[in-house]
Amino acid sequence: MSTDTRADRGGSLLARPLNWLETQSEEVYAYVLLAPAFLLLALVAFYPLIETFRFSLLADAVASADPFGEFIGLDNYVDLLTGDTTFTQQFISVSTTDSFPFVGFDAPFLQQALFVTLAFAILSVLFETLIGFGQALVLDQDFYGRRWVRVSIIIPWAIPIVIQGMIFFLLFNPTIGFGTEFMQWLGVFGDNPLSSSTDSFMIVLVADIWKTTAFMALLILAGLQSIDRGLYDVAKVSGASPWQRFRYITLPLVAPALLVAMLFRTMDAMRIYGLIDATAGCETVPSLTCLVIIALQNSRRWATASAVAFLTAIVISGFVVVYLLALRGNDGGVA
Amino acid sequence: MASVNLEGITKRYEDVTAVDDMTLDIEDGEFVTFVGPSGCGKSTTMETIAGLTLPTEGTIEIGGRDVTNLPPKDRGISMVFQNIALFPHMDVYDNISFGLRLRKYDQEEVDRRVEEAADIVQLEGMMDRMPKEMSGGQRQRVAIARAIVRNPGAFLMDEPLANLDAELRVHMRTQLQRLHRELDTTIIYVTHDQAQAMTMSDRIAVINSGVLQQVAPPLECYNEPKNLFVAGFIGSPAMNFIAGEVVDDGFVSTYANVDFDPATQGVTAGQEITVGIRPEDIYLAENAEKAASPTKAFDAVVDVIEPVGKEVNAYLLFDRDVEASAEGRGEGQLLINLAPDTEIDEGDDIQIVMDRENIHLFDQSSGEAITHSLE
Amino acid sequence: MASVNLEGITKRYEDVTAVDDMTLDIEDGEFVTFVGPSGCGKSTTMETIAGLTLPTEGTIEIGGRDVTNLPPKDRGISMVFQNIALFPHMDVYDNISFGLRLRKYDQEEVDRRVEEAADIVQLEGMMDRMPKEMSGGQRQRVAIARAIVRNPGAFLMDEPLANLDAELRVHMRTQLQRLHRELDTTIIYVTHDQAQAMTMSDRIAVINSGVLQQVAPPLECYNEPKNLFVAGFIGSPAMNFIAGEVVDDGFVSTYANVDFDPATQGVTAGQEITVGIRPEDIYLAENAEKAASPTKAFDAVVDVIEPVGKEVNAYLLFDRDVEASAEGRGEGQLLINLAPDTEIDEGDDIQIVMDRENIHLFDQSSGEAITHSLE
Amino acid sequence: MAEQAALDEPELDRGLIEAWAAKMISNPDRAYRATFYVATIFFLVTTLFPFYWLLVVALTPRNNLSEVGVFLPAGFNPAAFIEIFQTLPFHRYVFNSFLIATVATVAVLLVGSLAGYVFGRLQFRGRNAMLLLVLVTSFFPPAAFFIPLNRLFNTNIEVLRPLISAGSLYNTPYAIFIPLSAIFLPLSIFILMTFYSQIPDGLEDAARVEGTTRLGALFRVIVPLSAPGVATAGVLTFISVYNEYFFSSLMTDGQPGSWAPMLEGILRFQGEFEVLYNLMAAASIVAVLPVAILVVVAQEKIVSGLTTGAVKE
Amino acid sequence: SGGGGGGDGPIQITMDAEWGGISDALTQSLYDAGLDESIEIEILPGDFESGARRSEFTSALDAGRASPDIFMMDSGWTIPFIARGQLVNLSDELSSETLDYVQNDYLPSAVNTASDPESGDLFGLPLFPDYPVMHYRKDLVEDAGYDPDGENWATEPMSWQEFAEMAADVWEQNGGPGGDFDYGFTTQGDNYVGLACCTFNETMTSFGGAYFGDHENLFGPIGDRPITVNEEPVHDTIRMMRSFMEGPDAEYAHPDFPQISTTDLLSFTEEPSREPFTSGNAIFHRNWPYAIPLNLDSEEFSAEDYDVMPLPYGIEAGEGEYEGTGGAAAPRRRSAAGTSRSTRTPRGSTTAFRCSRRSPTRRS
Ligand SMILES: Nc1ncnc2c1ncn2[C@@H]1O[C@H](COP(=O)(O)OP(=O)(O)OP(=O)(O)O)[C@@H](O)[C@H]1O
Ligand SMILES: Nc1ncnc2c1ncn2[C@@H]1O[C@H](COP(=O)(O)OP(=O)(O)OP(=O)(O)O)[C@@H](O)[C@H]1O
Ligand SMILES: [Mg+2]
Ligand SMILES: [Mg+2]
Repeated sequence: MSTDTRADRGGSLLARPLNWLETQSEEVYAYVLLAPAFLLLALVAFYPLIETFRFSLLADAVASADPFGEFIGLDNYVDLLTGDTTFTQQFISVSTTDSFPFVGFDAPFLQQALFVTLAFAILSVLFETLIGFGQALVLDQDFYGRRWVRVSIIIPWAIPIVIQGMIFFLLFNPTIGFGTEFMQWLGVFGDNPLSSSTDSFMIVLVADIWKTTAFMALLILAGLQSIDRGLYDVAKVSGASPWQRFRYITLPLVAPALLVAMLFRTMDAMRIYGLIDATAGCETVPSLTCLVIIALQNSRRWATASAVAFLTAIVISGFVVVYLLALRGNDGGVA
Repeated sequence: MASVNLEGITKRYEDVTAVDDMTLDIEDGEFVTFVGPSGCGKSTTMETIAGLTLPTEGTIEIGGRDVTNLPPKDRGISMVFQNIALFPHMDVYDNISFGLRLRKYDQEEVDRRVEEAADIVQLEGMMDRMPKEMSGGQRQRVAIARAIVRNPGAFLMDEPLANLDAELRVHMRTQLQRLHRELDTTIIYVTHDQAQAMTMSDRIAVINSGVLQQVAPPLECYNEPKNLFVAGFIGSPAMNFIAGEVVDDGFVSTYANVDFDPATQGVTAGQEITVGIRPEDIYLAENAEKAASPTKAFDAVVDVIEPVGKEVNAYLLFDRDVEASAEGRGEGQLLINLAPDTEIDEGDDIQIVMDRENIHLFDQSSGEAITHSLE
Repeated sequence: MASVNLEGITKRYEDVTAVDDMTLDIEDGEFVTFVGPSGCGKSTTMETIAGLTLPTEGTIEIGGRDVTNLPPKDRGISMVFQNIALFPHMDVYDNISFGLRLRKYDQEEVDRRVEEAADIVQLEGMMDRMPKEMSGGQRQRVAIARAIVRNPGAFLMDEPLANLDAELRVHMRTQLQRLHRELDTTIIYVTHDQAQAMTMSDRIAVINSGVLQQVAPPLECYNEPKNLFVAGFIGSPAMNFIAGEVVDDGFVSTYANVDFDPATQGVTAGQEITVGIRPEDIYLAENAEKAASPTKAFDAVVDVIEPVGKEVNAYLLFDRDVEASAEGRGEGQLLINLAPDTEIDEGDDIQIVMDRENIHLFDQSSGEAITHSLE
Repeated sequence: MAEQAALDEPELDRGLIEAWAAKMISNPDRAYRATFYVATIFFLVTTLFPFYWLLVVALTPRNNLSEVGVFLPAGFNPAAFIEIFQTLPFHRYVFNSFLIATVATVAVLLVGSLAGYVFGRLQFRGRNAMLLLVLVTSFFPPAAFFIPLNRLFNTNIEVLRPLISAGSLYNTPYAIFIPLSAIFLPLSIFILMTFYSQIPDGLEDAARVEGTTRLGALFRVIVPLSAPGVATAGVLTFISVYNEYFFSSLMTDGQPGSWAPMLEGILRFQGEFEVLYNLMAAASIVAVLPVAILVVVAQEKIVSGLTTGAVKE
Repeated sequence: SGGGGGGDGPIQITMDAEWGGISDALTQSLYDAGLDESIEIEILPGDFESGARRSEFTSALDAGRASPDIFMMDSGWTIPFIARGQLVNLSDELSSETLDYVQNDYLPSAVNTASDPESGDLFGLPLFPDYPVMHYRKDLVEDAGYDPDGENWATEPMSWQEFAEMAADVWEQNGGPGGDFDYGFTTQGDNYVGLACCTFNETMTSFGGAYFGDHENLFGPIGDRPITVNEEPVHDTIRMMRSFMEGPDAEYAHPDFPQISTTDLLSFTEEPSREPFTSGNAIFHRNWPYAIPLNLDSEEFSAEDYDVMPLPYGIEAGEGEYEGTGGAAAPRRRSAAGTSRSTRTPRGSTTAFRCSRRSPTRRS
């Protein structure tokens, strides 16, 4: 009888290594498949990071061809943490009508940046998650013209940060945009929002929410769409109201995607720079990454810049731990 | 607890009519089983009753209330799904207690009921397993427990025991019957297991291609099938059919002629009929006395012998010339049940008699039953 | 086409041993059915053979080749999954032809084979349905077609007929047997349907809690169960058990004493035994002559009567004082089969005899069978 | 008996908001649709307005910018959309970014799929540590990679000479898409990991028994069934790379022929003194078009319940 | 040749982006000026923004990149490059004739910024300077009763005091804050590099203030200079600016100066501040000469209604405590020169001038 003799037809070049792979243990298999990713990361991420860490242990050498001086251990970090490092630009709010809450003008730059970064990250991720979830729920429905609504909601994410910054810069530019008047009419902003730290912070926040909510919406939508529709039938028959279906089925099942989205949004928000640069400027709303850039570009204090980068990473890793704990226990979870 | 009334329910998918003008009244506390070939519309009917799918036409009443447009949660039902559909993110306890927690029962009550349900389905000690760590049968039992843990007006159960072994199945059957008795709940049940259908149901609803064929108590369906379809579908192994024609003093067919008085049976000479006789109503001629009213003996040849434990199925040919069809029983083939100790071999020539009392006649063109006994 | 040899296969999950040191040789072309209670490890064994899960210990050979570490695709098998597992993004045709297309069969050949397979499972004309547009039984048939469309060395089928109606099941059974014969393929089969297990298999492998209990031809398992578990598991309704003790001239128990010569049966006086007798081996005293070698008559009370079409199950109590246990048969309870026309009512006092020829004795402590007949 | 059972099952508990909604509108279905439309319109307005305003700015002649309105441009100058191609080969910049983003997206999805599959579906020692390592990359501001990468990609690597004329990666598309692929890889790995992990094991098993390798099962079954996730990861990566500026501007000299990215082109409209806002706006709108088209195509893949009914369990 | 591997390729010159448009003409003029035509020239447009250009060169040099061979710097950031030894010492490379020409005929302050402060060696060639000027609406000023031509506004700077009072008066006569003009005066007050280098710096200097005391400290040594921003003249400058924006009565404002603008200044860089002027919304406007042609093109006023004058001064030149302070704003020594890493330095200075609209560096 014509029995199955064709299993090993593997003529293609790939077939042989693939077949070899199949016979390996799960562990070997995993490592082999991870190799391309780690190769890429090693070249472009791990190697530079190790270098950067090495740089952060060296002294700045502003005035010599080699930007790095002798080995000084953790001094750069110590100086940063004790506020001994001074930057060419310090956080100043020239508007006298307000001052930034919690951190004064004279606070060390790192402290200011830390405050701005954390406040921004928490607020932006919070709002983006809520709004993004709302958008995703809308996009999850079946309705006429859905594809266009989807595109519309995703559009902000497709606009480059610089342009997004430009839009909001122009909107709040006193002679061009109507944003300031509108906000004043709402009783929120002072005269020159773009030079007031508080107002600028809000502008940056809103601009970021406007843009990156789409990111959350897109990812959450994908999560929603992957849920087995049959489970809703079961829940309905079990007596679940729409809210309960959301609470007990949708939310837990979309949680992995949601957490991934939030995790990366948080990390991204904590590295905010481009948007600030394009609207209010790093001087008005300094973030941790602003510090890195200032040290990197304005004064060629690359060792200090490296140290700030690592401090930023440490702060971010603190947040990430929270997510990892949340992801634990989830399918495909981390820890 | 709740009557269920279907009135002219039709469900059409694009090019398939899954349920066709079904009208069915299920009484409060009744146990009705839907049976029918694969794809005949059983699950679709269930889903319509549950409110998971809206009927294209027709109305549904549960407990006397028109629920056609009510969402499932307000219909007071619970359901075991054919595809099991456990919540993959919840462990067994959470799956079972889902409906209770939705209703904010207090913890103690939830625990008590879950324990009880787990006990019924014999899943004690598995409370914190996740669905994907369980075997097929275990999952199915969780699904059953999830349905019975609540006390709704009606249970809908779509093949709840398909993946369970015989012993568990018998156990579950008993338990479901007990539940049914104790809670006096209406149960609508789908099964492909004839034994289940027979033993559990108050009535059986036989469906074919979306059309209701007969709704009657199990034995009535068995003994007095309304038409050829029901006759062939109910009973396993299935009834034997012989195509024939009514003559003045009985019927004739290529292989078997039986004499009876057409007048008393409501047939007329010349009518094309199909004769139906169940395997257990055919006896070896030597045991003719076991038949209540044996016919004359016919010759037959033993084609295949199939022992099934407590009995033996023998496939007979009326004639050595009949070609044994590879599948099912063709014209001129018969299946009979024999005691396991009967001394008989494949190829033997034997003589058989039928029990006139259990010979069914069907009109060949309409398929409708004419009589269920020639006595 | 290929023998399958399991050698000391053990599969442990974190805290469950799903398969425990299983050694089993399946011959080329043999049809072996795995039976056992839900969760006993049938599917796990199948998955191990298929290479979907690696055994914790042990080796597997297929066609004489050690395949323990070979991926599924190189094992020359095909499988019907208990959970069906159709590719939801492919229509029926694509699902069925998936394996063929992977192997780059030419289009014509693919078409021909798919058509043939669809024909066997009676799914003609459904080729472009998506899985979610089909009924449970239809999906299962697609899964079967997907497996049989290839001609592998061995088929693994995990409850392939669970969702099919009786008629289709018989049809599929015949088809599978035909395939088995024609292709001479090894088939490993899981079913909870005793009739399937009995009629189709060359041998039945009875598994309990991951441990192989008995591997033998169906009738041997039925007639000579190796231990209490097999005796109780094979046969539906199940065997009746009576706990007793061997005395000098037979055994005694609370309700029934039978005399025999312990010496000829390899038991000794004082040994604790369990007596097993199948329902069909108990007769009403008035029919005692039907028994090959009737015992003396015992008194009993009819507790429940359950008609199941061609026969009637009667639950008896040895004694009016015995409390009928709600589930299963407790001590002092018996189930017997009666002809449907037997005139008997619940509550009747009756007399029964057992057929000594079919009385099984088991050692109570080890559960091992001692004898299968007292003659 | 019957009554008691009825008591057994209390009224479904209604939340506060729900009770309110139920009271407010007797027909919940209509209320639901109404909320839905209100939400949709609200989201549409809020997301589209700034974009619309960008169009208003683009259409406003350069010197009228201060008179630009909320809804209407001050003047009407569609010529800006032509001017952007005359002033610069802006299409070339867009092409550069489009090509680089496409290649990077394909690379990321491919490499990310392998890694996502491993992390999502396999158990092996060191999984968590390696996953963390992937994540660590994202802790750092992109600037942290810059100095070493700048040195690396400007190094003359003799081996590369036959391939790349200059011998270094500077001013080649590789210098852009290699680091960008790596930088956006972790996100994709995580996204794909979550989606791949949710595909029922049974389907992979079935594919493997049918004769695929595990990788075959990945690409024939798992990936198609994770289409929403894959499409999303693809869209996110594409947009990120397409719009990236930091690396891409530093790895080229800004010439369109040197693979300078789209944003570089847009920024060319910005002098130190004179900023041609209208041209920048017009250019951005043009630059968004390819992405919009991509999203239209990709969203077709974001469909619901792909795996519904796949397995009975 | 100098750069890593620049041997066979063309000489690459990075200017700012505006030069990109005239690269062909520029190349041709270099050949016309005697450059060997076998030497290929490629003009690369650098970033528009000075800071971005600086970091681009910093990282290019750090990575040892082959290009560019010549690039354009801003006077504000020549010194670090010189100090790091990353530039070619032109004093060693150029002929003495050329050196003499540069050192004698070029504006001395411009040459200074292109030389090593310690050795005096030349590392770059000055290209062009930039002066801030006060753009104003002559028609309105005249309508208000002033006589710019008669008072020689075009050449004689006035003091900030005089200017402010005059501006306030003109503004007032046109309706003041709520009237036809939103601003009497616009300048750049945003928190950006232009404020530090120029707008604020020039005003502060004209009041006698300084960042680091005397002029010689401007180029270092970093970290070792007197910090002098916390002194009276600097305070005065800031308080004056506050008065301009919020009026003399505002907190910390200088009581002697009137309000001539609004706090919008705080968000203005060059373009946003010019915009209201060009569109007829401001009367006075501080900006670079680049704004002149733009203003001349304005549809809101005709060319003869518009003029420019030097920036006002705080105190008389030389009265300040520090060297180089006081008086009207000095030219911003912008774009000090292409600094060559190649020995073959083209003499493109005048050609560049002819092709672009900037004023030449040479004393005229
Ligand atoms: N992933 C897992 N983790 C832990 N336990 C498991 C897992 N998979 C299966 N088991 C357990 O292993 C045992 C054997 O499971 P298996 O699926 O082989 O049973 P089965 O004989 O096929 O049962 P059924 O007839 O119910 O399908 C069961 O007790 C089950 O709970
Ligand atoms: N979504 C759908 N689109 C099109 N046809 C469908 C759809 N769902 C079900 N059908 C068809 O409707 C018919 C009835 O299906 P149903 O599931 O009710 O059958 P069933 O009686 O439950 O069968 P089974 O015993 O196999 O589960 C079948 O022919 C099926 O193919
Ligand atoms: Mg069904
Ligand atoms: Mg199983």
